[in-house]
Amino acid sequence: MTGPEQAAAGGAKPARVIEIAGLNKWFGDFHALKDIDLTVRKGERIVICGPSGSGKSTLIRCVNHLERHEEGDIIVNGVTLRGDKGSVNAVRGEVGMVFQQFNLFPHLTVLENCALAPMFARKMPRREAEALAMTRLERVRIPEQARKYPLQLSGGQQQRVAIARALCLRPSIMLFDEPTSALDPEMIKEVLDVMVELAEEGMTMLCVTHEMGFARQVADRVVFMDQGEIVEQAAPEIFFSNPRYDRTRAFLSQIL
Amino acid sequence: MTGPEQAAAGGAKPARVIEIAGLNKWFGDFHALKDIDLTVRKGERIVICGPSGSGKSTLIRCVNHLERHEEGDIIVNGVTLRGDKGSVNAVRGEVGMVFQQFNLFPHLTVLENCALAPMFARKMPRREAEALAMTRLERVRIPEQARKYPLQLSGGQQQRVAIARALCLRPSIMLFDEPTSALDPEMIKEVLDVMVELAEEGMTMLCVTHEMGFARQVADRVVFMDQGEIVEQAAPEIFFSNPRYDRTRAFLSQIL
Amino acid sequence: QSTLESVKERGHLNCQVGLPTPGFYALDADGTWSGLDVDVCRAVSAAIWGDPDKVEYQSVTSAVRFTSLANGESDMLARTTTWTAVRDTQLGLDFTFVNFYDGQGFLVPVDSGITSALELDGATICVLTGTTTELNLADYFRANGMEMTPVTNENVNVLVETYLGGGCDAYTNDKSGLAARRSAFPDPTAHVILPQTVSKEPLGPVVRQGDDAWANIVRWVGYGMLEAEEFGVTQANVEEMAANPPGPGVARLLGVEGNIGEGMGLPADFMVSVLKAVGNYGEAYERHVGENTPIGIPRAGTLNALWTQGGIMYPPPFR
Amino acid sequence: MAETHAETALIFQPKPARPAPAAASGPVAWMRRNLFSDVPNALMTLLGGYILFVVVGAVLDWAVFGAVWSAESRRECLDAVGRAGACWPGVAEWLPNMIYGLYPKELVWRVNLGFLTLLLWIAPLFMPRVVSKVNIGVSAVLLFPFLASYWFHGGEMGLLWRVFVAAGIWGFVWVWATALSEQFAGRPIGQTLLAALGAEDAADADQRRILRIAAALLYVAALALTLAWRLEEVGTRLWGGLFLTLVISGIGITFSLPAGILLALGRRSDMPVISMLSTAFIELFRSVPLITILFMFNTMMPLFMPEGTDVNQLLRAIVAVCFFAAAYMAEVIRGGLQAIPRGQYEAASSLGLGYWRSTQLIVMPQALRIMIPAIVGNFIGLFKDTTLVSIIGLFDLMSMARAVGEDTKWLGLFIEPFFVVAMIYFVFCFAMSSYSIGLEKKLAQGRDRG
Amino acid sequence: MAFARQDDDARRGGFRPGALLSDEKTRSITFQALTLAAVVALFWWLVDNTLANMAARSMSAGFDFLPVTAGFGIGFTLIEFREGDSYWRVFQVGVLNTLLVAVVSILFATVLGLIVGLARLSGNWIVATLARAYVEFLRNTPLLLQIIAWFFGVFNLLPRPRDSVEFGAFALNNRGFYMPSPVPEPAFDAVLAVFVVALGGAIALQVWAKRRREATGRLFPAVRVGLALVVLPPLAAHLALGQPLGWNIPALKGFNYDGGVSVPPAFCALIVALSVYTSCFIAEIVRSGVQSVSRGQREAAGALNLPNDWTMRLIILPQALRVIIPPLISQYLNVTKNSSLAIAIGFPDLVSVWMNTSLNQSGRAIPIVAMTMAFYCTVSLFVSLVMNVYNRSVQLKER
Ligand SMILES: Nc1ncnc2c1ncn2[C@@H]1O[C@H](COP(=O)(O)OP(=O)(O)OP(=O)(O)O)[C@@H](O)[C@H]1O
Ligand SMILES: Nc1ncnc2c1ncn2[C@@H]1O[C@H](COP(=O)(O)OP(=O)(O)OP(=O)(O)O)[C@@H](O)[C@H]1O
Ligand SMILES: [Mg+2]
Ligand SMILES: [Mg+2]
Repeated sequence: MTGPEQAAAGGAKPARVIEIAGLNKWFGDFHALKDIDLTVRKGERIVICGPSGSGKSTLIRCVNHLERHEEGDIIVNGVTLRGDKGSVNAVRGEVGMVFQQFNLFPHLTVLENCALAPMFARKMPRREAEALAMTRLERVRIPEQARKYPLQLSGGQQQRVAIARALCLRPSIMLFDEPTSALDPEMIKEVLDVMVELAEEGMTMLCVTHEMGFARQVADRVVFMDQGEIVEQAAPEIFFSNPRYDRTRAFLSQIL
Repeated sequence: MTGPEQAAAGGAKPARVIEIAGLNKWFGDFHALKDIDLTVRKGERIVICGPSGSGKSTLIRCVNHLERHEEGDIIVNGVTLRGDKGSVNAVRGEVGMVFQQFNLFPHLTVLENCALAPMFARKMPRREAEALAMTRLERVRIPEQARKYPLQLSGGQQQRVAIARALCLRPSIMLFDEPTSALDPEMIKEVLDVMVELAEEGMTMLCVTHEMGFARQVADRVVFMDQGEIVEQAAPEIFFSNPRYDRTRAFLSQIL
Repeated sequence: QSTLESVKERGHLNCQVGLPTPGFYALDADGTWSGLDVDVCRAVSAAIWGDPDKVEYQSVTSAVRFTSLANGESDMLARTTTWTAVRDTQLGLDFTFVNFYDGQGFLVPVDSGITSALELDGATICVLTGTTTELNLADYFRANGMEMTPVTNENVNVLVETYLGGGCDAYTNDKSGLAARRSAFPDPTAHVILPQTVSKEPLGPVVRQGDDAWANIVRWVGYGMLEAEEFGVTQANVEEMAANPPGPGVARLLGVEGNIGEGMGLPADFMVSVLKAVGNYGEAYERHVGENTPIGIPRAGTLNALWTQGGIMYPPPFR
Repeated sequence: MAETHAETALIFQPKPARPAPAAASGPVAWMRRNLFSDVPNALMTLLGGYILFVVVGAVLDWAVFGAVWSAESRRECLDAVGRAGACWPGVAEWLPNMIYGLYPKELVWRVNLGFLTLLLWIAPLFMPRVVSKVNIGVSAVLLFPFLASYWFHGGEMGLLWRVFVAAGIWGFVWVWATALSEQFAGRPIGQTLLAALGAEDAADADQRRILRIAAALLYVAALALTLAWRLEEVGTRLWGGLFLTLVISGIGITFSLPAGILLALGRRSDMPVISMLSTAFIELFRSVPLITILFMFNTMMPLFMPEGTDVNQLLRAIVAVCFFAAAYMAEVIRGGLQAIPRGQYEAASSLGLGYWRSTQLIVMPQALRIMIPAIVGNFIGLFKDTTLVSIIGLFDLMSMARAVGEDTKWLGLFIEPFFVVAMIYFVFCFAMSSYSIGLEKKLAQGRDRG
Repeated sequence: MAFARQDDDARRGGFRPGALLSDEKTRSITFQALTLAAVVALFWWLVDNTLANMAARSMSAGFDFLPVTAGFGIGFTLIEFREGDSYWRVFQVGVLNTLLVAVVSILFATVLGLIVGLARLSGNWIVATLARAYVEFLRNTPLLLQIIAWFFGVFNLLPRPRDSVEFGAFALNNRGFYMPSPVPEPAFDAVLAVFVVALGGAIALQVWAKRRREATGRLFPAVRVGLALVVLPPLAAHLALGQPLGWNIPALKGFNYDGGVSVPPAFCALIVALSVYTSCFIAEIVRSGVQSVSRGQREAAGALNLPNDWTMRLIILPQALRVIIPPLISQYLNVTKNSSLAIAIGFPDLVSVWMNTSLNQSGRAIPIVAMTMAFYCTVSLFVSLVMNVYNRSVQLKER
């Protein structure tokens, strides 16, 4: 199997920010993740794809402990996730997450949505938190919507707010779980644009997505999963033109 | 403006099955459709595209009177839509419609979904209606699912059932309102395939979609709408390679 | 249409009683009604048809008893209803006769040391709601310049249970009810009925106002039972008496002489049927509330005794 | 899409699933997780256990260990244990009355037969291969009451009543014929019948004619049966106990569904007059307590009717309960209607179905299905609320329990009967609510695939 | 085509404007008119019958009985009531008693329901099971039975006045619950003043703490300090001024306790029964409300590393409340209606003193029933009004 080392760019290798080894996860009796090994280096952009139900979401949700794993190790920025408050908080402070369904807080304004975590998780004064939130909103190009409520925005705008909100914790890693699949086609691009920019600024990203254009454009590595396993991972050029496994080929032929 | 006449294939022109003239529609104070003129000839395949909120859905929903229009004429197969029971029923008998959200009836089996309209709108005996429904289900290639309930099917299968259901009324015109945008990427193709076949069989189709591949492949004419108006309409070769208006170009650049 | 006609047409008498109450309208596990008031219903039925069982008993809460009579649902009301001026004149009702003279009293525990109702100042008192008892209680305390807190309920059992549990210092009700209840206490001797009678409670059957003929029937059936007692006519000897009446009084009463019954639209010998069915008043009394029943209210020397025996039961003459 | 793959593909072999690690199974682990996960939890567990022990213990002491099981009168009970233990013989003696009221003992079989018929009527609903369940259910609601009403009441039958009773008999025969045909022959009764007549290959129209004639013949036979039928009359005054409670709530429930549907549709109607009238009715009956409605109907309905009309007291109570229940049901159903997505209406009309057709075929089935738990909840509420008819003097379960304590023999015995009544209500209501919870779960599953 | 357009214009002019739907519309108007006529006719018929019947039975329907002396006593009143007072006064007493029962039960039921609802969500199996048993048992038996059960099972078994359970100045016996009532002396005003100032200070403290948190991000235990501020200084002042507040302490006198304020056992039983019964329904509402906040919201808060207590306060509660409040209010209405069952244990609520006793004593069925229903309708209309305002204020701002 193509190791992550091969996929990463050459030269002095950047530090490993996520290390997943021997990860196993069950939902009741259902074996959802099977012996997952994955290493992500600083600044790497990884796209995870695979058929529905293959465990993509579960995998990245394990990374910030939204799901508890039963076996194996997850080490994020040197902190081993153990399920105790200390390690979980430490990891969550480093990892921002964007969901498919946005999950904005509908009863708070856009600005409050963004300033919430800095104020209450980071104990930042309100003024500072709001200033920070505004810079992040500018970064996703919707500062003018700051006073509106989420449900007053279009889907694309909502997802950009969600990205801004995640960025407000100043994370070093961003996780995206199908950020564009609840969006109208027109809005996909505006969200992808923001993500591309983020990638270009050097953010470490782990992104579950079906947008193969995006994968080709920014991914350092594409990870293909099926039935709770990583089937193969490779740089996008190789992955798209010359996948090794029949399963991957079948998947690609359907989706492209 | 490129008239519909130019877009239609040459030779003796087939009959006009839909004629829309001077159509205006308001939602309260909001002017949703502005002076729409559109003629569709028998066997024509028309794709309508445009940004969100431009009135595409409203337009095709006017055609089978799901929305009542305030001004202008809609003539379908020679019947003028007036809002009275007679003309509405006559038109709805000629026009099948497929929705973005499928709108299958979850409490009925697939077969019952399809046989419903023939039995109750056409007063067909149950046996005949079910036989008809089976032929339509075969046409969309899921006869084996006839006894299942819609929610037991995948999205793509559901949408194909919806198409079969609409076909059971033996309509001469089919309307599609973004039939693939609620689907997972994997399933889009199976639905488009069915639609392509339908087109090849010579069904008159009016289709709102963002699938430009589909438009290129089957459309006789692409209609581009913005802010409640038809901005331009042209054969796909011309539309995609050489749109006239900057608005169209902007749109195409975003979506392709 | 007169009430008598519609009753005959219907084929049975709609007679209203209260919720089951021992002695006056008791219901047993077999579903039969019995009691002093029930006997009035039976007597009227017997007077009309010669059959005491053509009665449909309507057991109605006291809250709706008068409306239920006034709106024509029942033909008569034979339940312990106190005859008062307001009821007689303002509710569209007519009282016919008194079949039981009662009076309100108090029941207290012996160990409370209370011996007179006048010692009850400041007490908490259990009282049935929706009846004249409630008004009498208020009147009595007002008249004697005393205070009290009423604990009300429309369910006697609830009140009794409250009283037994000490939820009130005294339980007030018509004395007939007090005696009956006390008999069912775990220890009846631990409770005593105070000597005072704080109200007049003439109880008797009621009919709708405006049909005097019907009122007469009910009234004279009742008086007939009293008259029969006075003459010594009983359930056992009525046939014999009718065959050879010992005197003109009995003869008139039993319809052998005169046409009193026909004048009321009844058979001439209606009293024979009545007496065969329920006996005279004294027999009915002893059967349902007399000393040999669990209720155990002695009659001799009380208001309910015949006038000839020191009571005030004084039927107008049958002539 | 047209890219060529350089090498032949490897075959992907998914790893077999492993069972979850057994760290957390077995009773000890379960207790540790659910009862003693930390100190406050352990304390709560102990406290909860203690409460359970004390309450259950006290009830058992009174109702079982300290109780008197045989006695002739309450006096004997009191002499034996005082008031520390229950006195059951009185309740036992009155139990038939608590169930059937004053219904003549020798005719009680008619009540039993009535309820047995109901059970038989709905039994096919539990047969796996029967498909006409909806029709059977509807017939139970619409036809059974006629049959039952005659069974219970008896007496002289008017022509109209005869017609309906015959319909009831007809329905019962149809239900079982359908059930048997579908369960064992696997096809609708019509086809079985045609097969038996050898008319399977006749033209459609002929087949329909044959079926219609068969149905008519059956009806005529049923009607003929009613001619010979005369049961002794049992006036409603004699109805009582659990039987009466079931009759009142049963009728209330049955009536409330269709009436509630109409009111809910009325309230949502585009026609202002209809919607205003429906709203006024619903709001009026929802805002006052049932007991005042009962009072009102009990005392005032005879005044509302023309002089001389005799409205049975039970009927008045039933009308009051029906109005009340319909108003509540209307709101429940309105909730269900609102939950149906607009797309369903649109799909139905784009298929050419009209307002009543789509209401009947598309909207109502779904709305009712979503609201089944709420509807059952409503039923439970109604069933409990019928206790209030005791306050206007109907001899329902509650009043019968009260009558025990007024029996000269058992004077004052009233906690025990109430206890039994509470248990009866609990069993009925709990059964219904468990059923609805089960149904809710099943419905929730139905929403997913598989 | 241009020609066709003109033609169309002309046609449109001819049909102006609602004419297109003429047949649908006229049909609906006819139908409505017919319905209205039928309803009016029905009403007219009913009223006519009623008047005729009442005349025939010489019953009177007027309200002229209201000033007449009612002549019975009422065991528990909020306003002064003597045996000689009028029916109108009885009505007022009944209304106030009903409202009192409703308000007090609502308070208790809400607290209890909240606790039980959260207990049902508890991770402790026995707690969750007990809570479930509590809910299932109580909501599946008729309230009427429960009221009686509470009255006899508990309040009637309490000791007699002479053996009352006394805790300090409070006393509990089977005549009721007795509490001391305060009798302030003049110097007490000073204590009150201190209390008011302290209260102001505490509020200011909350504001200051919030400002500081927003300015610096640091937290301050404002609630605890504020409580101390409210309690301690007034207490000190009270002691310093020589305790200038007397208490009218209930004491056994004659048959009963006298002095202080008291509530009768019927009231206690009614309150407890209503609260407990309603709390089951509230518990279920609370449970489903909390569960209705989508898991995504919790996960988003978790991913943002919000501490649990703040997640509850800032994210879950505000959204759960939106779901909880409407059914909660309708439960409150139910409490008001259910308080009419007070009749079963003789607590003098509106239905008991008005529709039962007064109706029976005066025989005026129609005005009495009408007034009772009018009262309940008023309450319900008022509550729905408040409800609508609330719903509008919490509605999520959407596109
Ligand atoms: N909370 C849960 N309980 C039980 N099973 C779960 C749960 N969450 C996920 N699963 C199961 O685990 C498997 C993997 O789920 P996951 O959501 O990770 O898939 P995915 O690859 O993200 O799919 P999709 O593309 O549909 O989002 C699926 O079979 C799913 O049914
Ligand atoms: N029922 C309605 N009431 C009020 N406004 C409406 C209604 N339906 C649609 N609109 C408005 O009319 C405009 C056109 O809507 P329409 O649904 O036709 O757009 P569309 O082109 O189909 O958009 P999309 O691609 O998002 O489906 C939008 O601005 C929309 O907000
Ligand atoms: Mg996923
Ligand atoms: Mg649309």
